[in-house]
Amino acid sequence: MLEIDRLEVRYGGITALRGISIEVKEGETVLLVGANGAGKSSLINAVMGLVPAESGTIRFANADLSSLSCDRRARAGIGYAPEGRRVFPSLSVTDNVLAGAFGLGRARQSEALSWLHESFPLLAERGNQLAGQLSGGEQQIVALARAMASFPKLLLLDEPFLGLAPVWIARISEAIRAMQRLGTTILMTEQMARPALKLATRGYVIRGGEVRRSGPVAEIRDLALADEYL
Amino acid sequence: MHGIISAGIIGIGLGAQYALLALGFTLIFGVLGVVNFAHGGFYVLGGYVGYWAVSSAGLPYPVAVLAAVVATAALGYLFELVFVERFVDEQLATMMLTVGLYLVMSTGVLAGFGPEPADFAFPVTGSWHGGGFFIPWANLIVLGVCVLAIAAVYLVLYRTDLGRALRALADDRPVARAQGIRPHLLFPLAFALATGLAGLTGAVVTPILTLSPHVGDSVLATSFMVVILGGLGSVTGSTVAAFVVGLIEAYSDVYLGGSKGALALFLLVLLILIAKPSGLFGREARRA
Amino acid sequence: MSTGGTGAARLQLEGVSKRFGGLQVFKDITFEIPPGDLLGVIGPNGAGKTTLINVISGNLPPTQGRILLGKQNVTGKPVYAMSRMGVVRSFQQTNVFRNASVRENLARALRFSGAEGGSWRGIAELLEALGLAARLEEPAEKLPYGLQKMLGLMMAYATSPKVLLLDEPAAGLERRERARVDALIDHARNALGCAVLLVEHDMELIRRICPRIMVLEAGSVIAAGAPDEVLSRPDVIEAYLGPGDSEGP
Amino acid sequence: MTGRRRGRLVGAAEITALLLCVVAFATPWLTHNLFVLSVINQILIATMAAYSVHVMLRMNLLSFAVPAFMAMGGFAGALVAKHGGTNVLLVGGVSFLVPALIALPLGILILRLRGVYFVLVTYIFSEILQLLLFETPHLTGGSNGISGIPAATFLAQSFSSSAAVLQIAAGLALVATVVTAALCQWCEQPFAAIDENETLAASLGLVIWRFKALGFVVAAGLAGLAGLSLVLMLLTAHPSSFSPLSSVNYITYAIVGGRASILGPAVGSALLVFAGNIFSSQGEYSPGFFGVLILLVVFIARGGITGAVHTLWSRRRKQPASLAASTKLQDLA
Amino acid sequence: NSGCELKLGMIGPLSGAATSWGVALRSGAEFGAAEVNKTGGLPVGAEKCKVSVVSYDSKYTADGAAAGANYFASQNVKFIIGPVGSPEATGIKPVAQRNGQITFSTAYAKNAIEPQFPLAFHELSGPATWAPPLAKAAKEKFGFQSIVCVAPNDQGGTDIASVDAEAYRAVGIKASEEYYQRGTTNFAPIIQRILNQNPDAVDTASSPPGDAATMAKQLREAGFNGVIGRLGGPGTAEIIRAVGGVEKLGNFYWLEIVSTDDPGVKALWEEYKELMGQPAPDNTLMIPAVASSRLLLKAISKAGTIDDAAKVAEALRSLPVEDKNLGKGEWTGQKIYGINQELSFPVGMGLIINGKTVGVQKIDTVEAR
Ligand SMILES: Nc1ncnc2c1ncn2[C@@H]1O[C@H](COP(=O)(O)OP(=O)(O)OP(=O)(O)O)[C@@H](O)[C@H]1O
Ligand SMILES: Nc1ncnc2c1ncn2[C@@H]1O[C@H](COP(=O)(O)OP(=O)(O)OP(=O)(O)O)[C@@H](O)[C@H]1O
Ligand SMILES: [Mg+2]
Ligand SMILES: [Mg+2]
Repeated sequence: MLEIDRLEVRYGGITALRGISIEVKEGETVLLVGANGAGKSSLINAVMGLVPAESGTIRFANADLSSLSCDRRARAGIGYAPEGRRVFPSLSVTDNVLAGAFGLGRARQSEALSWLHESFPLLAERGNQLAGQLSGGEQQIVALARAMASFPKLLLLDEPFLGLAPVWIARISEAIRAMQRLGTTILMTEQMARPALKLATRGYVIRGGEVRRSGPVAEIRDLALADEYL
Repeated sequence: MHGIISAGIIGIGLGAQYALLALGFTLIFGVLGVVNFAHGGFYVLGGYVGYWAVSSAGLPYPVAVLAAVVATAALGYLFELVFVERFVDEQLATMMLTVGLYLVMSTGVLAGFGPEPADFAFPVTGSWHGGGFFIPWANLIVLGVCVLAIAAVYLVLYRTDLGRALRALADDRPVARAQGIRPHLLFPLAFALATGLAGLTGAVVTPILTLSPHVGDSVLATSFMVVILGGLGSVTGSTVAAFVVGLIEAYSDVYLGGSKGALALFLLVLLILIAKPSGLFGREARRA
Repeated sequence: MSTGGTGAARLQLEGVSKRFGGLQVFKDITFEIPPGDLLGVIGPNGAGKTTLINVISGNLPPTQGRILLGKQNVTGKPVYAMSRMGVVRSFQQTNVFRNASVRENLARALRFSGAEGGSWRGIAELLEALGLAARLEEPAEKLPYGLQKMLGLMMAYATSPKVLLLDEPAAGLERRERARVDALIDHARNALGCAVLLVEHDMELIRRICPRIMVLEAGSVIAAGAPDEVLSRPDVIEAYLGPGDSEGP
Repeated sequence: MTGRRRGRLVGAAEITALLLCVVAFATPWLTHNLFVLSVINQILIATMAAYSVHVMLRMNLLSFAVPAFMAMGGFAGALVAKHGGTNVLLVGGVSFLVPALIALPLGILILRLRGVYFVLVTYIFSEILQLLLFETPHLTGGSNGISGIPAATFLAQSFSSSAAVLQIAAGLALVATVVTAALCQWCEQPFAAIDENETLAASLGLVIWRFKALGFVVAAGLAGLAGLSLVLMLLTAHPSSFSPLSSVNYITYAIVGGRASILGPAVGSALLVFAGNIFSSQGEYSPGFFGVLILLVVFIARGGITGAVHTLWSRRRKQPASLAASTKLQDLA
Repeated sequence: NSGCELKLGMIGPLSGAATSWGVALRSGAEFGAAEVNKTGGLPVGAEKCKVSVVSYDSKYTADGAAAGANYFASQNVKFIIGPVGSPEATGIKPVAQRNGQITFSTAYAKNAIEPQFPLAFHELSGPATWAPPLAKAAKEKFGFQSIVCVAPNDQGGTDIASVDAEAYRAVGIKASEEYYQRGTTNFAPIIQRILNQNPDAVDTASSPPGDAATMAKQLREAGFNGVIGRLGGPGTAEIIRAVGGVEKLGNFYWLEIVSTDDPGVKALWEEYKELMGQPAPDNTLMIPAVASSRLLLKAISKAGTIDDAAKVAEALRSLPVEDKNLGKGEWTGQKIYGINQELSFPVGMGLIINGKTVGVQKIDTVEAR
């Protein structure tokens, strides 16, 4: 579904990704772990098209993404929950979610909305509040719901558990599982490795912009929970 | 008593006119964050296109209004695409661009139509008289257009994907793009919508008042005042503020005279903003 | 290193409530933190923790109740006044001067607070420990998330506070860096004699460093006491920890 | 004041700005061309007014109140010259202080407003002041203004020729440059912090309103000096010289020049005032030419003229810049 | 000898709301210059000078006009037609005096010319000259007892409306003044305020043509049947159009700065078209500009210098006032301004009575001088 080949990303003088290669098969959930500054967000943003690739290729559903702009990629079926929430602060909660389902048509939109309301009752309760007024964790839910609202083929989640209470982590995990059951392919990063590992099928350990280890969750679990990968 | 009611009727008439004026301005300003100094220019251009269509092309007035909307919208679309788009996040730069555009536009109109007021008359004349009061028919028509346009803009902005997408783009462009929203398509469109509204206002209002190349100057100030007083980006807010300003203006002008009335109006607006620093309907979206 | 402790003060809340229009965020909160002490505050998302910090720091006025610093009533004072009296907060989302270098960020913290105790000397050691010393000249926006977070904490620290209000300082930090947060809090308590209020969702961190915690749920305190005791209460598990043991990173 | 970079020399921009005032002062010895003198005089006035905008822009506040403060300074100066004394120092002092003193209480009221709300309030303030001029004929001469103002004097010398008027303007501009540079230098960090993140600055203990008020007061004083020079140039204080919409001009000068450096106002004023004068002899198409010029400059020079030059410059000299940065490490601890 | 070139300057608003006045003035000056050039140039001493017109946009501001004077000084232009408005006149007087330049302003300001500025001339007579006879004539024609004079609240309004009102009072009419903020677009509230005073007549004084037209229209819409007057500016055509025709206008009188129905004046439009190859601008302000250009050129010729403004001014004062199209006039102003430098020709009063155009009558202003 997603093949990243020798991808390099630079910010001015800093090289964030040094020829990284990663593959995500259809229906898989792949977890990226690594220290702060390892380059996880850079990778996700490069797939989304928000930062340009210096070299290397990104293929999605057998098509080369490099010539596609960010919005084209989104419309090709990639959903995205950015690091640090970034909800649309002056839009209401409902409008935030519907913005995620932009251009799907009314029927699909209301379908998505009612599905998300079921998973996250908060969205229904606070539908008319401005998203910028929500608490940090509540915003995180909105950002996730927004990413899921278009029922994307590939879902990019950058630290979805950031700032969530344990009980909410469980709820979000449930929603992610529901996405998995729909056959969604997921690429995620997370510092809270333990709950994330429960969701993932495979994982990559990233360090200094390169892949250190990769394999099924069972194989990298210990590594991810230990300190060595730093 | 009679005087108070008459002044109220006048205030509502002014309010409708201001609301219509402010609408396009809110759209560009509240949604794209661009302070459009050329707003008055599009108003004047709308008036002149309408005038040209009626007097030179011989079109019926409603068609002329339509032509004005189309022409101003097209110009707005082009301008945003060519100039504003590159600077859309820099409020100061876009402001300067629109200042430049305004100067060019008003010179163009002056060169094309000359400095004298144009002979552009509203097709409907006369007033409705009743109970000792009167309302010019033209004002009633403007009120109708105003209500329709506000309803349309409100629906577009708050009930459609397009409106949502525009507001999302204004909040956070990269993330909005990552939802599949196309800024290069939508921003010019929004700009066109807004300038088209200014053109509509011009085509409808200038025949009631006057049409000359410089009637746009004061339009800008009024729209600006109404939009901010209402609270940034709030269509409801700017509509309410338009009628508030219209009524204050009517009463203060009638009871204090034109010059002192203007002073009273400005002082009141100043006081309102000091008491309510984010406008009548402003909502503080971001927090610590 | 400065001796700090001299200006230490106790933070006390008496029946503090906050409401936004129809929404009662929290009600009748009462607690105190003596100098050098640490109170952990946990609670589900939207419980009102950040709002509590906003109210104490002066970002928002309380609807009811009193806030005391030492013997002084500081209720409703503006943010800068609170900060100058030593009540300083960190932000849940990274909040630094993005266009300024790390050095300028810290220099601003030192200068704006006008604190006599604050000096480069006082923070140099900690800068090293937090991994910021090597990147002083970089613009803050180019730092990775973790370091931005550290910088934000460091700026609060650099004002030589008497009361430090930390809003999820460890969120988004990778495991090893969380230990640095521990170090910063220890430093604040021991070197400055700070009273610290810590909001955090990382139960490991809470267990590790908090002598006592308070659980906020739907705007009221449902439990308070030592972490082990509180975190094993069924109502806390129900409201906050959830059924599965998903806690910890 | 720990941690602030001490002992830093005044930058190249500040020196250049001062030099420009000196050159302006010397022009009467270089040329007798009245047009040149007149344009330079106008540029000096515009520069002072644009400084006023610049100071507020440093805090991310766009002020439309410049004409209002210019009017206060101009009328106060005119009244003093007519009824008090014509000494330049006296008249200049009054025209700086009167607007500055009025700005203080006003600032406390309106500086809570941010962004466009501030813009609107300052614009409205300009409108109010204009109307007040009309409504107070006994003090300000109403719509006719005050004419017959005696020429300014200094040490028994009277400045009435165009050359002398220009030199007074240059002297006032020099003072304005020094004041602006000193303020921007002294408040660089607070202003930058307010510009970028007010919430954070406040929570670090910065008394925001104090700096905003300081900036506003100084900006008002600077505008007052500009107003005075305008009045001295025309020997008339006339309401039409301070029309609310003229604030757009001063803002344009400041922004087109570039807001990053104190040279911005001077460069923007020089280019646009000069161009405006040239265009004015082109008849009714002059605003059009002016508009095209603004469009072009904004389109080509991102960040204003000085900003664009700076970008070009630092692109060429990347190496030395980063070297300079690393030498500053030593003032740590 | 083709070496001699004389540049006439024109300063006035060429942008902004008052553009049409500046354009009219410029056209007048250009016509005056063209006339002389057709005869082979202006004889100055032994030479024949080719006359050209250069213009400067003063933007209707004091500093714009001052800058223009300086610009012309640097171009060695000593003779200026204009400026137009009061702020411009205020701004240009001291500067032009300093630069040694003659100006011919049209401003209606109370101090448009002053004894301490001997180089400043006035192109046409001001309100203090024509308001008294016109007020008297209007009272005789329409017999109204009370009037409200409306104008903008700046100098361009107050300096005229207050004089008009005074003139009405002098003939026993109850007159009050109303000032509106310049830039007002909708006059409904002002009209309401005026109607609350229940006057017999309304004088739109020097309000800009567009404003006056809107006011006239809104007055009639509001059911006002009284007389509408306009002692101040041009713009009759706009008013008639806005109201929807002469019939709807009813009773209306206005000042024409020259007696436009005079055959001589009428001929000027034809001459202009013939000489310039295009129709003259639709603004009567051009006529005094033509007259003053002619007179100025004559004075330059008589003084025999194209550099010494003081000498030309001297010649100007001594010349008899006699214009090809306007007929006999005279230098006036001593009584009103304290200096006899106002170029006066008879003015006209236009009349529409009971919805019928009566035409423009010649009014002699001699009493006021
Ligand atoms: N906009 C930027 N400009 C310059 N450098 C950047 C920028 N964004 C990221 N970097 C650098 O790129 C590197 C990788 O950053 P990235 O954000 O991808 O890491 P990450 O693995 O997501 O870290 P975290 O866990 O903290 O989110 C870091 O060294 C960082 O400093
Ligand atoms: N300005 C506001 N207007 C209206 N409601 C608000 C405002 N600010 C916060 N709230 C509401 O108050 C509640 C408490 O928010 P707060 O940010 O304090 O929660 P929190 O405990 O910090 O949560 P989290 O752990 O998710 O950060 C939330 O439901 C939020 O939506
Ligand atoms: Mg990241
Ligand atoms: Mg929070």
